[in-house]
Amino acid sequence: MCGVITMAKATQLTQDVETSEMTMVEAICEAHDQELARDDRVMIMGEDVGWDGGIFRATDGLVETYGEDRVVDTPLAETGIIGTAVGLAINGMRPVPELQFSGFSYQAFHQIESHLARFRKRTQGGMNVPVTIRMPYGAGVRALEHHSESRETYWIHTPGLTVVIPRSPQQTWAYLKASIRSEDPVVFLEPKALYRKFREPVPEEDVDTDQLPDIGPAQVLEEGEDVTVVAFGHMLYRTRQAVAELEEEHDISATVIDLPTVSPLDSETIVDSVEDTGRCVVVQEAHRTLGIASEISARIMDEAVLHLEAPVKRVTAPDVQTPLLAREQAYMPDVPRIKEGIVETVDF
Amino acid sequence: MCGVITMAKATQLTQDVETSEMTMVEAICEAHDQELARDDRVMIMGEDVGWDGGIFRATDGLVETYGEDRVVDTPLAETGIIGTAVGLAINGMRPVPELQFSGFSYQAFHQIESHLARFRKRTQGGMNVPVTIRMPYGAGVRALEHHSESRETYWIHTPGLTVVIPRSPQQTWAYLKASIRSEDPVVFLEPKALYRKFREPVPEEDVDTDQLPDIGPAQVLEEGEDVTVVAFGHMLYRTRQAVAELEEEHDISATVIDLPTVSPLDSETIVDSVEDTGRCVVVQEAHRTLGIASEISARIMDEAVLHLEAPVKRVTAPDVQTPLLAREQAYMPDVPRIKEGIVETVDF
Amino acid sequence: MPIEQVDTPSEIPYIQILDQDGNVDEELEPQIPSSDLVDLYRTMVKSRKFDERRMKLQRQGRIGTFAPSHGQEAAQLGSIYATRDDDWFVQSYRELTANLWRGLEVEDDLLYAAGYEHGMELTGEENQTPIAIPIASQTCHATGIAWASKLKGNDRVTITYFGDGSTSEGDFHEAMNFAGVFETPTVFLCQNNQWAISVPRERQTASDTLAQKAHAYGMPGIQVDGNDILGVYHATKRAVDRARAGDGPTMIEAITYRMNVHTTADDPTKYRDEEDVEPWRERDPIDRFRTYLLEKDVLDEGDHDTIEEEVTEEIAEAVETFEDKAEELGDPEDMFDFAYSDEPPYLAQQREEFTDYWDRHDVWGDHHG
Amino acid sequence: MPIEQVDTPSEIPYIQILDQDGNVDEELEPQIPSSDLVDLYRTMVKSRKFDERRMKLQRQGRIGTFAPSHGQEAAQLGSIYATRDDDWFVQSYRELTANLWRGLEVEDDLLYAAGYEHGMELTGEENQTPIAIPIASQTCHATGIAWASKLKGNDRVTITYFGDGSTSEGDFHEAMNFAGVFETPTVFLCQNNQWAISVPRERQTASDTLAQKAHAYGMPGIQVDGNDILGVYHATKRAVDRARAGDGPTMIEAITYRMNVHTTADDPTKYRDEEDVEPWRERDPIDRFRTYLLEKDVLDEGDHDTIEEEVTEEIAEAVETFEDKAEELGDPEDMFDFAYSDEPPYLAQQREEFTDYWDRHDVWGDHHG
Ligand SMILES: Cc1ncc(C[n+]2csc(CCOP(=O)(O)OP(=O)(O)O)c2C)c(N)n1
Ligand SMILES: Cc1ncc(C[n+]2csc(CCOP(=O)(O)OP(=O)(O)O)c2C)c(N)n1
Ligand SMILES: [Mg+2]
Ligand SMILES: [Mg+2]
Repeated sequence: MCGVITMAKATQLTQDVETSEMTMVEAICEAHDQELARDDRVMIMGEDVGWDGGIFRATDGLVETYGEDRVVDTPLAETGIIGTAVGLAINGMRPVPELQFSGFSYQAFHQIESHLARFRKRTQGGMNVPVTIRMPYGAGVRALEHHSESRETYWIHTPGLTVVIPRSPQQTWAYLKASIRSEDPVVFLEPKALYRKFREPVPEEDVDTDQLPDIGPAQVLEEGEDVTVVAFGHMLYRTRQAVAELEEEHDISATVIDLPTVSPLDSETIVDSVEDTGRCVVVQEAHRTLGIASEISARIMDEAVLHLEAPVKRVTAPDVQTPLLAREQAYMPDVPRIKEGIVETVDF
Repeated sequence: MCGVITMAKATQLTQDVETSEMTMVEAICEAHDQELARDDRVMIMGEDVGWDGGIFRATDGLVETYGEDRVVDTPLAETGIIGTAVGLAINGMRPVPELQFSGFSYQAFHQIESHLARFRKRTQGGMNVPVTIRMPYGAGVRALEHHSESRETYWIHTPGLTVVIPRSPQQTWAYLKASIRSEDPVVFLEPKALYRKFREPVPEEDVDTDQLPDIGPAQVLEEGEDVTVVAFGHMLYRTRQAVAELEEEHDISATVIDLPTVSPLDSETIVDSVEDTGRCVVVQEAHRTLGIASEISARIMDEAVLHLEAPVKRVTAPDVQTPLLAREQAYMPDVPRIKEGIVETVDF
Repeated sequence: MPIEQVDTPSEIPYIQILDQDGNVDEELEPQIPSSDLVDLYRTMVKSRKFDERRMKLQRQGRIGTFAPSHGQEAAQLGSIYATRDDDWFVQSYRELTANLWRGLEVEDDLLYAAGYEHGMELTGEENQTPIAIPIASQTCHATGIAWASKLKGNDRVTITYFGDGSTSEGDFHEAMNFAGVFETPTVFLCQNNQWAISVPRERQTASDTLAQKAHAYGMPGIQVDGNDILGVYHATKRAVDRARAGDGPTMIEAITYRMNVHTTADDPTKYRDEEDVEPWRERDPIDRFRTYLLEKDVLDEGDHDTIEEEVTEEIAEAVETFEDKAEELGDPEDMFDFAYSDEPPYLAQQREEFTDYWDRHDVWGDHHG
Repeated sequence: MPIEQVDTPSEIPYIQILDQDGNVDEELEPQIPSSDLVDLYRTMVKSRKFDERRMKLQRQGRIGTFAPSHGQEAAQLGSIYATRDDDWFVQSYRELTANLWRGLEVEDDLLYAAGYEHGMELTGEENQTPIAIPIASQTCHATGIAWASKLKGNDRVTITYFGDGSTSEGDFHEAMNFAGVFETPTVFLCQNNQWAISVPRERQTASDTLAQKAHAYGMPGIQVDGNDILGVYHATKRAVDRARAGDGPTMIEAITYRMNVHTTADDPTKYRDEEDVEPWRERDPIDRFRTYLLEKDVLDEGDHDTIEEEVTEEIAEAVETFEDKAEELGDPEDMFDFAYSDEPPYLAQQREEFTDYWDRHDVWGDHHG
């Protein structure tokens, strides 16, 4: 325990809570722990989530506390994990499966697309499948092939799914809890480059659902006049650094919008801001073609093109297969690349 | 046999060839037949492609001609189909697997994303996997759940894949042959609503590769002044009807661009046209968020926003799960909806 | 030591109680109350009659594609009858007979087949899942549902249906393996109807039996004559009792035959001879059961006709109800319903855009194709 | 008739030729030329040494994650030695020993581990596939490759490697089933090293043996002591000969142990006791093979040290070559290469955009994190 804070920005909390400084991965573990304690329908399942504590330690120590029925080491089979999670949810549980890396979620793609995302619709609202699938995703930890992709597009383009990508320990804690309590299936993508990047005070106690953020709305983190900069997850972290440097170096004043929920996408907040600033830069780690930045650009085209003083700029990875680790830093947008994108847009 | 034609538009043919009137599905069968005859590395594989002749008859009669080794009824297992096709291709074959409906391609998603799309990259250009996966896709034939989706986005967003969607019997014949001969893996999405919609003269004889279209470039089908309309596959068919009616009813003159290859996307042709017309409508059957229309809109934003006299209009299905057959016609853009989109853009 | 044999399980019992001519094995004959026997018989007849009626409706374009149960009535009914009402029923898409036993309304089946999600409305209270079209995908759900029952400490069993072709899918493998590892109370009921569309059982897998696949997951496998309702009941009851007692899953291979088309979109003359089908007509599960019931004096000669008339009448009424309901469901706006538990603003905006358009155009016919 | 037993295959032979103490079963002892025996031994030692060296390089941050072979040298080498050079080798990610036998250059392994695709350059002429990370996915390729050999009418066999955990994936199931149906000349070599990261074999599946899973696909299954290079050779040779003769696939379960971390990202102290590992030290495949070779006078006492020195030297040189090569590969532009056979215009434009940026910034270090 390290303090008491109010954290309205990241978490929607209005009540003060005991916190301690945690990394993102510790915040995940803490959120798991609280939700397991709160609701005995919640269960964690996946490869190595039990006695190993998860290969990133996101479930560390939980099997010791909650036992093997609630923190389950499964066989090595992603379809089986998601398929049985759907069944568990149908029969009253709230499974929180971990897929070890998002690059291995494709093994379960059909269960996600064909069942998880459709069950509610198929049964006319009668049968919910409240499953939260956690997946570490994105580059930046010097991992192997298939361990560094950013493919949120696949899930965003799948109607019926909610897709959350948190930016910080606090936000992760809050949104993971909100996701687990949501009636909708959630794909929870964790930017593993941030897992241990920094610490924040994270509540050590459970809170009521009304203290947790609504899943959906974008969050305006900073208000500025010259340009609207949109990002989320790992790239938000880099974006804020870029914005800070630009403010200092070039006196650029930016509105910074975070998208903790990339689907459903809250384009209203972005469009409103762009109507004011007339300029927009979207930063994503994914490659360019049909990344979320394309959708944001298209929505601004729909709603606010007449307000634009510069084209919407997409700062993204190139349209190639994610390279192995030697090139991963060159592949991802970095702070200077983000700065160039913003300056270009402001100077347009 | 019904005549001799030159078909530069759809097929790139410069030589005259014997043709007969065929539906799209017959054109597929004809192309299969010719490629099987031409190159004994080519083989067809999939569920019910043999003695049944394919559930849509796209492989009708082929097993009788080429035998069970080259037209293979596989077990009911999409991962197995694509996974073994990758292996067959590695060892010198040119498999043309059929997945029975695109809605069942997700069972093989990981083999497509993790191997088919990456093998060439992974081996530094050394090992190609020339596999052409055919999948009937899209709505309009009163089929069951999972049989009517348009999810080309999944493949377009996967670097390393070529994605072809033909609009007519001629084009299907030409592009299927070109795809089978391509060194790159191709996802060949067949708009099943067009399978038997109309007939066109289709070559009954094989042609040299230089007579087949390049995979990649967009095709300008009509040149007009008021607006650029982009479509492909089934929606192109409806779009041309809409454009014809609008020309007649409102004297609107439209450039019509077909995208037989939705990935890699030839945005240059579109951007060039929009620089002239100042207006663009993109019609797609898929739901809106992160459909190809979003990417086109974003690229126009990048390259030609200053030329726009109206926002780029996306005429699409709504962002919901594809409904069952009673609502499929309401779900897909129809001729009046396309017309409204164009008129709105022209009148902006 | 050099080479020794490892002991692995290999037992696969094959069960038949009513033989092809309707003779019963008295030792194994289950004690089923007469009223249940009549209900079972009526359900089989209704299923067969409704299949015929649906076929006509489909040919007339009044409903879309469906997969008939014809020939598989005993495999479905003997097995579902071995479960309790509060057991979970996890279907694929061919289980009309089992569904009728579980209380499916004929009009709902038609509504669904006509393309209205409304026909598949479920609340979760029915202890059953909706139709699952992606082959074998439902077997994973069945393992999960059974697992949840076990975790919750209740004694409900989950039975799931799938075909011979379904055993080739990875989903089947993973569902069976999870069931074995977590010892879930699941009964895997494979209707081996010899065909997966056009692909015969022999080309689906090189395994001698489908039942023996169970051994790869540490569970027992049973073969049963799937056209023998008593045999299927017996085999399933054994598996259900075992599951309920906490002893884990079982796989049953019910050997039957798809007498009709795969679905109404299929043309079997392309790939199988009428000769292949012929011997199976002799093994008709309804005829066989009737012989038994007549022999047993549970039915008499006239009863069959009465039952047939009654169910035909019920079906006719249901068809009318279906058509009235379908008429009421004209408005396509409901495609926006149930996408999320709370409609996000962007979707609400689209709902407005589309309903506005639909209000101005009559666009949900086929005529704009 | 009532209940009868169906005959299903159940034979699983267990093979061991060199026992834990290095005693050989003379009847089964394969006749391997002495020079080959020495080469095999050298390869095992080199593999072990290189594993140690890689581990240090990884700890120093000079390469990324990798999966050591330590303990599994005999399982890999006995099996790959039973194949011909023109047979196909379809690996997963732990097959260092088999790769060394096939001619892998140590510097290429390091280059790949350091994150340069260049280390995995293959032309297709090597009759092997690159590292496959998605578990069991390569088994489908192996079936396809073998199938192609059969179609082309040549007699090449395909051997594929995977772990105990891999048997749980749908890909394994579908690969095995296709192999059974199409009778492909594939040898499925399962290295049962008892662990899938932290999950022990017993929790991976309820099947008594992994080998018996073969029966679900109509193919033979064999168990072998995976730390006995002669036993593994014998079992694999049997399977390879069978495949080459056109009699179809075989699955082999080589029982071995993962002596080290799963990968360098793993910490086994979290989930297994040193005690679990201890008994396996006695069964070390290299020690056992050395005893045999000494006994047989193929090696004498001093040879081991000489070999160790030689391979250590080779490795040291390769590490230098690797570092020179890595240095040369500074420019990240090559991430644009090989995406398509012809670069589309849009990508060419991006190539320009990115190289322009990279030229102006030194951005491929970690420092911008
Ligand atoms: C994943 C998947 N692939 C393909 C299909 C198309 N399909 C529908 S039914 C069927 C055959 C199923 O055979 P079987 O499992 O034996 O069941 P049966 O229809 O005979 O009852 C196929 C291939 C599908 N529905 N799902
Ligand atoms: C589809 C997929 N899921 C998860 C992983 C992560 N992963 C890598 S190795 C491994 C365990 C593999 O165990 P096993 O098959 O026994 O092989 P071993 O590593 O023991 O050689 C896991 C879960 C992966 N690489 N691919
Ligand atoms: Mg069947
Ligand atoms: Mg292992």
